[in-house]
Formats: sequence, structure tokens, C-alpha cells
Amino acid sequence: MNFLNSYIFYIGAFGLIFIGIYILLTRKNLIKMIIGLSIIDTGVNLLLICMGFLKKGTAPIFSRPGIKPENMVDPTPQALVLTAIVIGVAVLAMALSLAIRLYQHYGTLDMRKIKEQKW
Amino acid sequence: MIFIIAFLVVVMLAGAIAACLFRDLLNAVIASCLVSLIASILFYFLQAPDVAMAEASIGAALVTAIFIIAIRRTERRE
Amino acid sequence: MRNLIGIVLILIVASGVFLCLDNIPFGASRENVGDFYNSSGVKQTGAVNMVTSVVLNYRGFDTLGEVTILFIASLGLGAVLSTVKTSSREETTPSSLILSTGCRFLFPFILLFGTYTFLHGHLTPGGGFQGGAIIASGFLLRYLGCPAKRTNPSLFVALESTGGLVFTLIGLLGLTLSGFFLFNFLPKGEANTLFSAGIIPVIYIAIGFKVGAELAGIIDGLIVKS
Amino acid sequence: MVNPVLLLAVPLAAAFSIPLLGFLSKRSGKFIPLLAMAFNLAVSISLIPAVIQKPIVVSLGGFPPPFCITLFVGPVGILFTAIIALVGFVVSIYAMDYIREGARQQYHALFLLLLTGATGVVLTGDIFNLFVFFEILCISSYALVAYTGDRAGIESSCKYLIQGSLGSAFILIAIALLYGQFGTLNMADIASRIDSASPIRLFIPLVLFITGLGVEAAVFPLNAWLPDAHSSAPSTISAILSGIAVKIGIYAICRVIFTIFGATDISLFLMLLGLLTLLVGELSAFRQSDIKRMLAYSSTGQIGLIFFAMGVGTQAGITGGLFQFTTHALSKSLLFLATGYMIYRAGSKEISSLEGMGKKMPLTCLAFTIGAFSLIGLPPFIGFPSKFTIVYSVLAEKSTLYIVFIAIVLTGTVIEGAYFFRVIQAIYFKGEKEKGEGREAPLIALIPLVILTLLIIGIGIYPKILSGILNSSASELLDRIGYIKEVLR
Repeated sequence: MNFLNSYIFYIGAFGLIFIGIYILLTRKNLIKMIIGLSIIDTGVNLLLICMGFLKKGTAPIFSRPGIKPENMVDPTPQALVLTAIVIGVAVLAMALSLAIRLYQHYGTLDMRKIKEQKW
Repeated sequence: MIFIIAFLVVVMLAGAIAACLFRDLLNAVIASCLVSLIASILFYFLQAPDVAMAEASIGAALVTAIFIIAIRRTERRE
Repeated sequence: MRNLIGIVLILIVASGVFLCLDNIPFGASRENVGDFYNSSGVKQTGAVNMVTSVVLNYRGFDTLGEVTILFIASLGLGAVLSTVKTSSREETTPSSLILSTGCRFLFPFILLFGTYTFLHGHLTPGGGFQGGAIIASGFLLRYLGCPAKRTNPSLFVALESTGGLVFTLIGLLGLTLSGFFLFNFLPKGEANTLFSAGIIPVIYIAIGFKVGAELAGIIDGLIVKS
Repeated sequence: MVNPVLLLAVPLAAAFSIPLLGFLSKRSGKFIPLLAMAFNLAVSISLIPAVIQKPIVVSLGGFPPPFCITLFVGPVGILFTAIIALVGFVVSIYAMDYIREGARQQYHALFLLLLTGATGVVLTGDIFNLFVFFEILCISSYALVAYTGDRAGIESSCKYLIQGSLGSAFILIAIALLYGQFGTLNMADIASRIDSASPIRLFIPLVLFITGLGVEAAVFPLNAWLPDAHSSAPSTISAILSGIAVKIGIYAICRVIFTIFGATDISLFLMLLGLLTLLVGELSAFRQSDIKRMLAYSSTGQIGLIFFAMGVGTQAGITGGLFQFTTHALSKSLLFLATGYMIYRAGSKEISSLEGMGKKMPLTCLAFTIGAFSLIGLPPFIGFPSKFTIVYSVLAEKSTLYIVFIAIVLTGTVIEGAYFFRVIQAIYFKGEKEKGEGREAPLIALIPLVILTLLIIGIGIYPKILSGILNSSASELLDRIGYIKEVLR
């Protein structure tokens, strides 16, 4: 119980990160790799938010009177994650447009078959 | 409360593993959409409503749509 | 052999991460810059949503970089997909009456909700990015529901450039008026009212239009050009 | 005095206005990067004397430093800004004629944003802001590599994007761990608190930073994307990627190691990494028959040399590293720009097809030769004093290990000489019989070659002109306490 309380979010975040890296390393389909990238992004965002959490804290909005600033969670990681989500969607859009062009050129998305350039 | 969260985390990780295992890319994309959706609920539990909103509208909805458009233009099987 | 090296590497990384996280107990109160933002944010910026005040005031320069990244993505998409020959578009079956009427009915409401989200960014959860994404999902609905109706892409281009330019110019205006880039030079007003928080709502309106136009433009590029 | 934030705000505003001006006139796009970079060059040169006296710290938004984003405009920042602006300026002159096909408007906007991202990375004093500008740099280079839309470009851009995004994710994890431990994002503030933490807890963030930034810097095990991306991009982009983008990665690694972590004890590791990168790069370059690929691998070798010099960790060593930085930025962009029209006229990237070019395009080939000689390190070009500084600084340490290292570096130089002389021989002394049609590159493409050549020879003859800024830059990188004090007054 205590273990769950203190580690469940960390387990979720790093679980996503490791599963994403595993997808990137083992799968050779480009779209599958991009899915892996988006899963890594989600994991990193979760980790960042965990860094600012405060037990029994409230959201950092003075929406009603009587909220004390000491009890609010840290807004900085939330601002960073907003940035990171938008960066993630930009990279995804870029990657998917590249994937579409790659498919038009080669007729496949399998990175093992696309090896024109030698090291 | 903590058990709900633990259940959500387990479902989220299962979604990620499913995204890894599915051979059909469309199913994999739906699984990764599930991951984003549960992540947005977790953000809400972590007292981050702004981020939850952004993750739900951008991460779960738009990214999935972009993926599906791209899959329609390419191939569906891995 | 490769597997062994991989497993050893993962074990090292995992133990290092565990040691790191051990120092960061989950949910414990720590001394950090966020405390300062929470305690003096309302007085200094006039916004009641602290995330907004951090995003647009304390760390506004990050946000400028962020909208630039979205701009790059839409430009890059245009550059990568531009050399595609615009082949005759595949025949789309016209959607049924119910679908197209439903889309036409929902579209203005989605736009309205998106606008509400970014106008009230300094008071409630939400803001330019979320509102922009909601607006873009309205356009997505329209592309799916009634494919015949297309918005002119150059409108999107004009909107996104103008949004970015307005953001930069507000920053430069702060520089000339008070010597600090992105300084909150407008009157802060009374907290918790719509017309408060100085430049924050103005920038969020610019960002909302910009992000909405950019994401809609990305969807447009992917659907039409490829 | 000009506020240094204009170095970032003006190019950003210019880039945003390119599509708007495109509605008025289709041809206006190509002049805007030129104007913005000329502005940056003028401002950064005018700031140099003031910055050498005392670094300028700008807080954005008008809040006290740890709570807002700061720009730290020290000697390193202003030196790099000037180099970026200079190379960007000459390359955008070249691009006015060279870029004729494809989405030209997007090309010019992305090109300007790439340079702005690089400027932002070197000027910022905030770790997350560094990440954001780093992403601007990376994403615009993914797009520009794929800009031509041919098979090779798209394929290499895909590889680059996958590796680069994984690297960015690593950087973000490291930032998260640092924020969790120290509760701040300002680099000086982290640096002042980091000494109290136990080293074992800093190990993983440091490793993640080096891995993530190392993808862009192309240090040895992570450089798989570099030859493909640099050789399949248009020549103007290759010049920028080789001359600027890769070095920004090195700068960021040095800033993280020296200023934030203060980890001077890993210098031996840096030196070994540098030597390995040097040898791998030079040996692979020797085997290539494609000229752009050869130049790309040669960049890898030079990166190794810079890393090695940074790893020496003394005042003289870092001065040499920064000097080599300047040399490589000028010489490699000259080489790529000269190669651009040679390939265009010859119609092929193979070295054998360039035979006899010395007769057809004498000025371009002369520029290529000067660039090559400068990289090899022959006097009286800029490469000679910079390599000499590195060798001298290493020998000053008086250790047997270091003498072995310097022998390896000199072996690398010999290999470098071998493959450059092979190309020069092909250009001048082969294929005299065939009388092919050949024209000199257009005048507008010769201007940048002439500017770069004059700079290479000028600084080579009188290297003292740079010594002031280089020395104070090296002391800035080494003087951690001074950096912290300057920001958190």
C-alpha cells in the first residue's frame, strides 16, 4: 500500500518510457516507431508532472476563495509539459509527413528494406 | 482511490504493450490513443487540469487523427 | 551477446534512475521556484491560473519558442509534401444528409467552445494551446463530414504568421516601454475578471488563432496534398 | 547599448513575416534571412568589446533571475552568435541563386529559424529554454534535409528524426530529474545547488544529457545519421549543418559538463570519446568516393578533434578547441559551398566525375583548395594556428599518455591530408584531354566564397585578432563560480 502510494506514478512513467524505447529498438515499421516515440513522450510528460506534485495539494488555480498558496501543487512542471506536448505533436506531424513521402518513393515502410545508403 | 489509480496505470501499460504487439497498425494507433487518454485522466488526478485538457485534446484526439490519416495514405499491415 | 549487453545497460540505467528517484519522494513538499510563483503570482501577473501566468509571463520566452516549433512543423510539412504531384483527387462518395447537416450544425459550436477556452485561459483551466486544438478538431470534423467544403489554405498561413508576429511584437513593445522583453505592460486589472492580467489574454488570443490555424493546416496538408 | 534579446526577437519576427510578405511578392523571401543575419552580425560584433569587459545578463519579463528565463551573453555566447550570423549571412547570399526549385518560401523561413534556434541555444541561461531552442534547431534541420523531396533526402531525414527525437526525450528526462532534485531550471541556480548533492544521484542525469545532446553533436556511437543527412541535403544546408548545427551540440555538452555539473573529472572520458570519433571519421572519409559523403565524414573527424581539445580541460586546451570551432565553421562551409556548384556543373557527386574541374571553374576550385588546406592545417590559413594551439596545449601537460594522444591526432591529420589531396589531384591534374563545356559559378555565388576565403587567410596570417575573445571565452567556460555570481547577484 505504502509502496503503491509512493511509486505507482513513477512505475507508470518509466514503464511507458521503457516500452517506447523497446518499440523503437525492435520494430522496423516506421509508423510503429513513431507510435513508440509518442508513447515515450507521454511517459516523459507524466514523469515531469510527478516532479511537481504535492500530496493533498490543490490545482494551481485560485478558482474559489480560501485556497492557500502553500497547498497548491507546483505550476512550473505543468507549464513545461504544455510546451513538451506541443513539441511532441510538431515532431509527430513532421515524422508522419516524411513517412508518407517515404511510402510514395519505396512502396514500403519497413526500414530493413529501405537501405540504399551505406554507412 | 489509490487502487483506482493503480488499475488505471496497469491498463495504461497494457495499452502500451498492446501498441507494441499489434500487427495491424490501426489497432496499434487506437491502443496508443488509449494510453494518451488514461494519461490525461492521471494528469487530472495529479492536480494538473490544464495539462489534462491539452493531453486529451492534442495527445488523444488530434494525434490519433493524424496517425489515421497517415495510415490511410500508406499501408495498414506492419 | 548483444542481449546480455542490453540487459546490463538497462540494469545500470534502472538502478541509477532508482537512486535518483529515491532523492525525489513522490508528493513531498520541496523547496522550488514554484512556491514563489504560487505566493506572488496573482500580485505580479494578475492571472488567477498560475499555470497560465508561468506559461506566458514568467516563462513566456519558452512559449514563443514553442509556437515557433509548431510554425516550423507546418512549414516543414508544406516543404516536404509540396513536390507531390497533385493527382486527380480520389472520388469521395458524398456523405449522407444527416452527417453533413450534423457537421454544419456542430462546427460553429466547436469554434465557440475553442474561443471560450482561450479567452478564459487566465481564469479557468485551458488556454491558447487547448483552445487552438479544439478549433482544429472542429476543422477536422468538417473535413471528415463534408469533404467538399475546403477552407483556403492561404487563410491558415496568413493567420499563423500574424499570430506569431503579434506575439513577438508584444514582446518588443514591452522592451521599448519598460526595458524587458515580454514585460506585462498593460494594467493588471482586478483579479478573477475577464479583463485582467494585462498582456496575457492578448497573447493567448494570438496563440489560440495561431495554433488553431496551424493544426488545421497540418490536417489539411496531410489530407489534401498526399 | 543594444539589448541582446534583439538577437533572437528580430530573426523570429522576420521568419514569421516571410509567409505574409510572400502574399505581396513571391521573390521577397530570399532577402529576409540575408537582412536578419546582417543585423545579427552587426549587433553581435558591436557587443563584443562590452561583453569581454563584463558579461551581460538579461532577464526576460522583468523578474529577478532564478524565477524567469535569463539570457547569459558572455564571451562564448557572443563569439558563437557572431560565427552563426557570419556563416548564415554568406550562405544566404549563396542561396539566393542556388535554391531554385521546390518550396522556396518555406526553405528561406526554415533556414532562418534554424539559425535562430542555434543562436538561442548559445545565448540562453535556462536549461529548459535550451531544450526548446535545441528542438527548434533539430526540427528545422529535419525539414531542411528532406526539402528536396528525393529518395535519399527523405530516407536520411527519417533516420535523423528518429534518432534525434529519442535524444530529445533523453534530455527532457534529465531535465525532469534535475528539476525534481533541485527545484529550479536556471543553469546558474542548479550549478550553485549541485555541489551539495551526492555524485551518484547526478550520474544518470549527466549520462542522459551527454547521450541526448550527443546525437546532435554526432559523437562516435551516435553519429550514424550524420553522413546520410549531410550528403543528401542541398549544399547550402550541408554547409549550415556541418558548420553550425553540429557544433551547437558540442557547445551544449560543454556547457552542461563545465558549467552546470562542474564535472571536470570526466575529461579523460571526453578525450577518449573525441579520439575515437576522430579516428572513425577520418578513416571512413578516406574510403568514400562520393565527395559530399567524404566531407561529411571529415566533419565527424573534426568534431572528434574539438571534443579532444575540450577534454584537455585547461585554459589553453579550451582556447584551442574554440579556435578549431571557428576554423571548422569557416572552412567546412567554404568547402560545401564550393562543392555545391561543382556538383551542379558536373552532374554527379562522384570524385571521379570532378576531374578536370580546375580548368573549367578556376575560382571555385581555388576556394575548395584553400578550404581543404585550411582544414588540414597548413600555414598560412586559419587551420594552422588552431591546430597548433591544440597540439601546444596538450604538450604543455607533459604526460606520456598525452603524447600518445597527440600522436593519434597527428595520424588523423595525415589521413585527412591524404584524402583531400586525392580530390585536389583529381580536380587539377586529371582528365586534361576532355574538353567539356564548363562555366564558372555565377557571380552571386562567388561573393560568399571570396568572403570566406579572405577571412580564412586573414585570420591565418594574423591570429591575434581572435585571441582576446577566445581567451575570455575559455575562462568563462572554466570559471563556474564567476558564472553563478554573475547571474544570481
